Amino acid sequence: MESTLPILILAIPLAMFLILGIAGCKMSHKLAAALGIAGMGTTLVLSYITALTYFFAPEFTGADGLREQLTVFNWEWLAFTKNLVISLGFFLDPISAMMLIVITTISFMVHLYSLGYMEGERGFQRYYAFLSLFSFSMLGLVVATNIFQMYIFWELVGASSYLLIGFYYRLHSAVAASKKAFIVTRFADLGFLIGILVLSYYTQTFDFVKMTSDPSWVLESTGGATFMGASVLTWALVLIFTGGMGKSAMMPLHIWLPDAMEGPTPVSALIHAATMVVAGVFLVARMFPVYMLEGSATMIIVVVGALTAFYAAMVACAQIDIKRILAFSTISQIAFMMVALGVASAGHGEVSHHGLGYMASMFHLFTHAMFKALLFLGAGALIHAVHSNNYTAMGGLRKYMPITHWTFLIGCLAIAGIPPFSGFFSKDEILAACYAWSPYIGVWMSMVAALTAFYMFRMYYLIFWWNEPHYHHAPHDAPVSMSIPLIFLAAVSCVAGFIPFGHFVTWNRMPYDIHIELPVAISSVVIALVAIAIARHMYIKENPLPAKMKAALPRLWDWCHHRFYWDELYQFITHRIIFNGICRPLAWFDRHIIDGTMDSFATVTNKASDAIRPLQSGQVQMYVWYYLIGALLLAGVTAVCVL
Amino acid sequence: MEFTAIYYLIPALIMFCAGVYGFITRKNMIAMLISLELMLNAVDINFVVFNRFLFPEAMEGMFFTLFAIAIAAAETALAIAIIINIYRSNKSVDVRTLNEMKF
Amino acid sequence: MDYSQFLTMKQELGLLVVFLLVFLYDTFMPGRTQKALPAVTTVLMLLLTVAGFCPCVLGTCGETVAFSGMYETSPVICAIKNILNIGVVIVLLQSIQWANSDGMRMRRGEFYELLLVTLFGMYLMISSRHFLMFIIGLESASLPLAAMTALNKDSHESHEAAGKYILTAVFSSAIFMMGLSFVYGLCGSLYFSNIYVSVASEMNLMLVCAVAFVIAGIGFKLSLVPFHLWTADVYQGAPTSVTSYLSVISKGATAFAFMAVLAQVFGTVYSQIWEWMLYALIILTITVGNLFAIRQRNMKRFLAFSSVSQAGYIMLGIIAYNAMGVAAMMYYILVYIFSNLAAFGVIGAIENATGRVSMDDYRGLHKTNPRLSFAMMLAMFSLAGIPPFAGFFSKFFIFTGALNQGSIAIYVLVLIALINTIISLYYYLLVVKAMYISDEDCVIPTFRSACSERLGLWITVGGIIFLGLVSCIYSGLLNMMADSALSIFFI
Amino acid sequence: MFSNILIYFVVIPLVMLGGLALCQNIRQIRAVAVTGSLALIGLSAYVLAEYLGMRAAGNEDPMVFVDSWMWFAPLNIHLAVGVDGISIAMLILSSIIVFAGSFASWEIKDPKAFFLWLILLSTGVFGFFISIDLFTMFMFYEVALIPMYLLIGVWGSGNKNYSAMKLTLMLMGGSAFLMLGLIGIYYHSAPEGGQLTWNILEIARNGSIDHGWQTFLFPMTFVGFGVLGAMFPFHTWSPDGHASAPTAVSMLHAGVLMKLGGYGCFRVAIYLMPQAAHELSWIFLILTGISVVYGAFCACVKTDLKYINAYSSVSHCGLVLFAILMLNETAMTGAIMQMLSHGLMTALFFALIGMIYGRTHTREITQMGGMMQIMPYLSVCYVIAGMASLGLPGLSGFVSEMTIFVGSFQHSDMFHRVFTIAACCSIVITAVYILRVVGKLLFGPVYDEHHLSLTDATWWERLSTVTLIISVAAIGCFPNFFNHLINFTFKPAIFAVLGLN
Repeated sequence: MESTLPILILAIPLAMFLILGIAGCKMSHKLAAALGIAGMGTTLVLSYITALTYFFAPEFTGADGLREQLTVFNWEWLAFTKNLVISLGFFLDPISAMMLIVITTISFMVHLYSLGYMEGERGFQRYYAFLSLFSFSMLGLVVATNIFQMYIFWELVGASSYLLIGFYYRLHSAVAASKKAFIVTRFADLGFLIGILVLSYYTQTFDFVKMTSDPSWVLESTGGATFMGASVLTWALVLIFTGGMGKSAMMPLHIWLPDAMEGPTPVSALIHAATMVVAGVFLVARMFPVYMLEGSATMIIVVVGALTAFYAAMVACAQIDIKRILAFSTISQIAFMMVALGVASAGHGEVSHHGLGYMASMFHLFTHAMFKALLFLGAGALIHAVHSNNYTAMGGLRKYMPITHWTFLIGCLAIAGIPPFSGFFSKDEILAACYAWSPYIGVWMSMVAALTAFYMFRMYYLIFWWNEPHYHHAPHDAPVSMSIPLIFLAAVSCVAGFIPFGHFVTWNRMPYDIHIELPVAISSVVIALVAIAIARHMYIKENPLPAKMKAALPRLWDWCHHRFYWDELYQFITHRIIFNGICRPLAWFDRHIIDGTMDSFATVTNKASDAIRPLQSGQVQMYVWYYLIGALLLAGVTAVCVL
Repeated sequence: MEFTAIYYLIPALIMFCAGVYGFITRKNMIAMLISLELMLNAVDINFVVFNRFLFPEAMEGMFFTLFAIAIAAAETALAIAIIINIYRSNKSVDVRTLNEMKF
Repeated sequence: MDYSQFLTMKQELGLLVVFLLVFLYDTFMPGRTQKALPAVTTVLMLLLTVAGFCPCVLGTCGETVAFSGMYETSPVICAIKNILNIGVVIVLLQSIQWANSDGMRMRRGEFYELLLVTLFGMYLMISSRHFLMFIIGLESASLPLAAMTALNKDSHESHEAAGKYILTAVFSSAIFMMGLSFVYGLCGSLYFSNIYVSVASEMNLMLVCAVAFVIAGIGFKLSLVPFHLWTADVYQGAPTSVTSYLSVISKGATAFAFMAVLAQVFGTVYSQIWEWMLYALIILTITVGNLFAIRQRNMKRFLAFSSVSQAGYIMLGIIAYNAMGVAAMMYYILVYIFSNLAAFGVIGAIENATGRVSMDDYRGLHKTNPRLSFAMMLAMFSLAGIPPFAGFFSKFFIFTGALNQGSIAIYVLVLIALINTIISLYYYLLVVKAMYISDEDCVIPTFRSACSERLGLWITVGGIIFLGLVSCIYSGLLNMMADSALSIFFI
Repeated sequence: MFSNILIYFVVIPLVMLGGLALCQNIRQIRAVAVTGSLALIGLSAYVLAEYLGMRAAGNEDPMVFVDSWMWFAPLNIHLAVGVDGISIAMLILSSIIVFAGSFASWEIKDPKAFFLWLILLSTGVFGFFISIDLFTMFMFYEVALIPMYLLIGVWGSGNKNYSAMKLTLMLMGGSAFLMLGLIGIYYHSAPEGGQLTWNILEIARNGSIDHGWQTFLFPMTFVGFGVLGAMFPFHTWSPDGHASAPTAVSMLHAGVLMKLGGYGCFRVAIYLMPQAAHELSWIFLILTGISVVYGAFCACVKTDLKYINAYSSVSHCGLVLFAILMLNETAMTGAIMQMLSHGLMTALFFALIGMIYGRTHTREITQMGGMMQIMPYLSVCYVIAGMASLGLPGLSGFVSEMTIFVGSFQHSDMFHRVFTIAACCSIVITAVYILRVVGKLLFGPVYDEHHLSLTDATWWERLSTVTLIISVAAIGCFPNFFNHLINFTFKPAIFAVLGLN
């Protein structure tokens, strides 16, 4: 493939970032936005061309339907050793092509949406600069040819996420949230880095193609080495997964994501719903053939994913802030994807289902990106209208904001898994894969799906129905620039499910026909409908039922509302243990013991100087006395030693 | 009874030690000077005795003694002069008054 | 007796001529011309120094022995005498202003005459190859200094210093002579060469005592700890010019003589006896000198202790007991002369102008007298061994020379010495700090120091800067040492 | 003598010293400083180009531009110069920082004396990097150390007397060990007999120093240089010293002078005594590993900007020594890159801290806040510096740290790899303290109303910071260039001896 387009896909956002970052403050808002949107638009077009060419041009598909993996270009960037080389390249395979579409689409929508949402904000140009930076980093991440390139862009998305979360830097909460996000993901990245180190130590390569095309070779190259009872490959994969846990907000590293909602809402839509947070899923998918080798690593993925999915769904039921609800829903949905990846591996279930989970996961990633972005942007419109994040300040908004209402509803239906909306198809595949792997996990995930439907509709009803509070100004729909993305994404959410996804994206790059597994599909739809009905019953208009339930299970409510006190736990660990327990004592130790020792050399010298002061008493006879003693000692000691 | 070198050397040593003792204990500077003279004379005796008893073929010890006596005289003269100076300013020849500069 | 032997003592004779001329000038010239005496002396001394560098006039081309081996001269000995001459010229230059002050009117001549006599004594000490000659040199280098110390008649401190000095000096020379008598008793001769031959077979308590007493006697003049206790008091009490003379010239000459005695007399018992004595003395000297120097506020006293510790470093050149070490020692002495005289030059200039000698008085000096403080700073850096100043090179070479010996013990010794350089750096920096960093309300006002003082400072500062960078000095000394007859004594 | 290009690295500063001595007013002083530092940048660029040309032409010598002039003949001391990729990298670093430092001290009081000392310091630095003779190397090393005393003592702030004295004495303490080590090396430089030499290349060529002596001399030299490299537990001069030093001095000191330590550790301790390095590396690995993590932890609780940065330097410089001790090509390359990177970014940090301090007159982060609103330019630069420090890709910190980690992890010994992982942890802690500062200092509401009237950066401050930022970004974006530049040095000699790599 021609490398011009791929280069431009990365270069344009970077250029936009540099232009807007350096010269932005001299520009008008309009010019900056126009530049940003134009840049992103171009990237969008180029990405679509690239991705669609990849998917549909016959030369990239073999005779047996096998899609090729293309390394469009691969420039040596930093050669550690002869084998270990970081290259910056452009790798095209089904998932990266799909991600190109997802990222550019959502990013473009957000660029457009922000025009209205961020209008008149201070630092408007900066905002667009950061968005461009993020788009660049995210695109670089998905097209990485080697694991270290991925790590590089992994860090860059982290940094741009940091900058965007902290966009309202005057607010303490935003600053704290951005810091938290960065540090938590940084901690996870440490695992990622060590994982890379371990893996590369044994395989002597960073290259994805080399690792994934013949995974058994990876296994051989470790030579069966073990560390603390587990094989080094398990260690490496689990550590790499840790990185994914951080970015994708898996328990216990999820705590940053809800706080990240302090950023502007479009940013939440882009980064914290659609693209960056699925990087972890993408990472595991990228390394999937290697993960398939290691049952224990995938087992960990499944367990973490399943627990996180359930946990996040529980918590989402008891939140007040609509963005938080969406954030927890995101966590839960990403956990779905993780679980799907975990259950896709060999060793369990029927052979025909191998790789189903992989496809399902990617499918869900795709659809989720669309409808979750839609929901976030919708929430943004709501917040824009009522100037509050809490549903308590909302209610009955369906009359005032029809476009928002309908698009939001579509989003909710999609996530709840109601056909024919896109979420149904992808979630169904995931559940099918889960059931195939193990019925227990299938049931568990179905339960989570039910909870999903419940909390989404709880939110929906509380916002758009329930009781109408007194509005100072009648809320109204958002301006056109904000509505267009909503409508577009809603439309996508309606139809995306019918894409024959299995033809494009599968783990072995061979086409795969999706067929709805009726028992799973029907049961999950029924469950979802029941959950929606319950939600409707409880929240369609003001009634004492929610309060009663809350009173009936106060403990549960408290725990859910306080997110099972994870933040407090972290607060305790970081502040009490690390900060007060390690840093402070260390600093004290440094000042008083280490430095004290150094100072004590001086003190001791001074003391010694004081102590020998009487030697110089000023009395001649004492001088002579010391003289004599000195001479005699000199003679005496030498005589004893020598003779 | 034959007088060997040791019979002269031991008194000389005693003289020397007495000089040292006197120098360290006497507070009067003149007395200290006398003690010093004792020490120097002990040295002279040593030289002479060594020369006379052990190496009688040359006169090095004798000559050294002569020069040493001269040097001792010079030293004493100078010391007396300085002590007088000190007496002028301190009105005392007590060595303990020489303690202005210390530490 | 062949009187032409006297001609081998060219430098001594030259010095004698200078002395006589100065004496005659002082005695017979009318009162109004007396003020020129310091300048005349300086010029005469300068001529002598220059002549010393011209082999055709004074210098000896080879190694000559006179008076049946009591006196010896060689290029190395000429070199050390020349080094001393240079130092004396600078001292004289710096003393002109002081010697011409009112208080000194009556005693001007005495100062110069006594000074020249002591220098003569030092010459003898360096050249002697017989203990009689040596003791004559030692005493004539030491006794007039007591008189010079007492020169400041109005100052009580001056008397006290002189008293302490004369008493301890005589005591020390008594001990020294006691040691000599032991040596004589053992070897039957006072010729260095004879003792050298027979001393190794006489290993007994008496010999150990003898060596210890000789070391103590000479160590007294070098102010090695614990024989150093007079140093600080005398330096403080004596007039500044005398102190500077005492601290560099006397010390330099004695150090060389000490080396000669240890090598040429006791060379055969190096590793048995005096190597270990010197280890102990060096460690004590450097450490104790440094520890005392830390707390001094009086600049002269401060430099006294600094010179005590410097003496320890000088000893490092001897303990190595090789040509490289001795050459480094001579080089060290040369550099030390320049560095210390720069410091004393500044102290003297300030004392002459304002009468203040405390370190606290120096606070903020760089604002009012930037050049003086710059010279002082260079002197301190050089003494502390900071490159690119000469002190660094001399320290480095003396350590290199010492380590040439190669045993682990010497490495440990040098390490101790090196650690002590940190302490010394501390107190040298205290002076720099006082001048450059501390602020003070009653700063010494700006004054213009005398022409002669400035000239002296320029010379010393030039020396501090160039002595190290110009490599031929050390190289020349080392080559000379390697070629000399002395080198046969070394391992 | 003057036909060798390298000697001009010393000549130019000396000419500058002369020029400064003649200057009458501040404009002339600035002109001299800027012209001189530009000349130095030009010179280092020229040397770099020449060097690359020579390498491209197939020159395989360990050093180029080698020249040597006899100085003290009896001791075989030469003024010997020569450079390889590492020295050139260091020369470029130094000239850039001297340039930036000149601008950062644009309005210093008593500029003449200040620049005199500063240039004297840089003379020492440049001389050190071009020397391949142990004696001249050591001489220039000490020349670079002593001006610090006055620069901090006179132009510093806070508890400057104490800090200046402490810094000087501790560094000189290090050089005391060093001197012993160097002389020891000299005396064992010709194991098979023949002329003793101070020349590094010759010593390396003469074959290995006697093994027993190596085990004695290696710790001496390594600790000697390690003190300047802020190795635990000899790092305590660094926080106090930096906190009291004026801006340009902090820049030069943290940026260049601390690199002398790492450079010396490699060039002397490791290069000449590889066997001992191999055997004793574990002791120093523990110490430097502690430095890395410990410095970072300490930085987390400090509230004075300079203290934070000083401890961060302890951590980063610890990483340099850590990587050098890994004794493999990649890690050592990383170490040198870390030196470059840390030099530039810490200089940037100190420049910014100085500029902020110059305006607010406080360095306590608890006394400041919301600087982003008041001085956006400086704040953005601070964020960039912070990002470089915590290892954001695209800036220099990332490439150097990654090279170190990857290289260190290639070590075949489990102990080394576990320690590498421990050192990796520092990247998280670094993020913690950097973001803590950024959050408190730059973001949030304005803490002190009086700060609202403060102005943003002046043009010279901008020039100073932009130079550094561009350099940081250049390394971060094109690491392979520097990698190759440095890498070449590690190819031939040293590893062959060990049979490593």
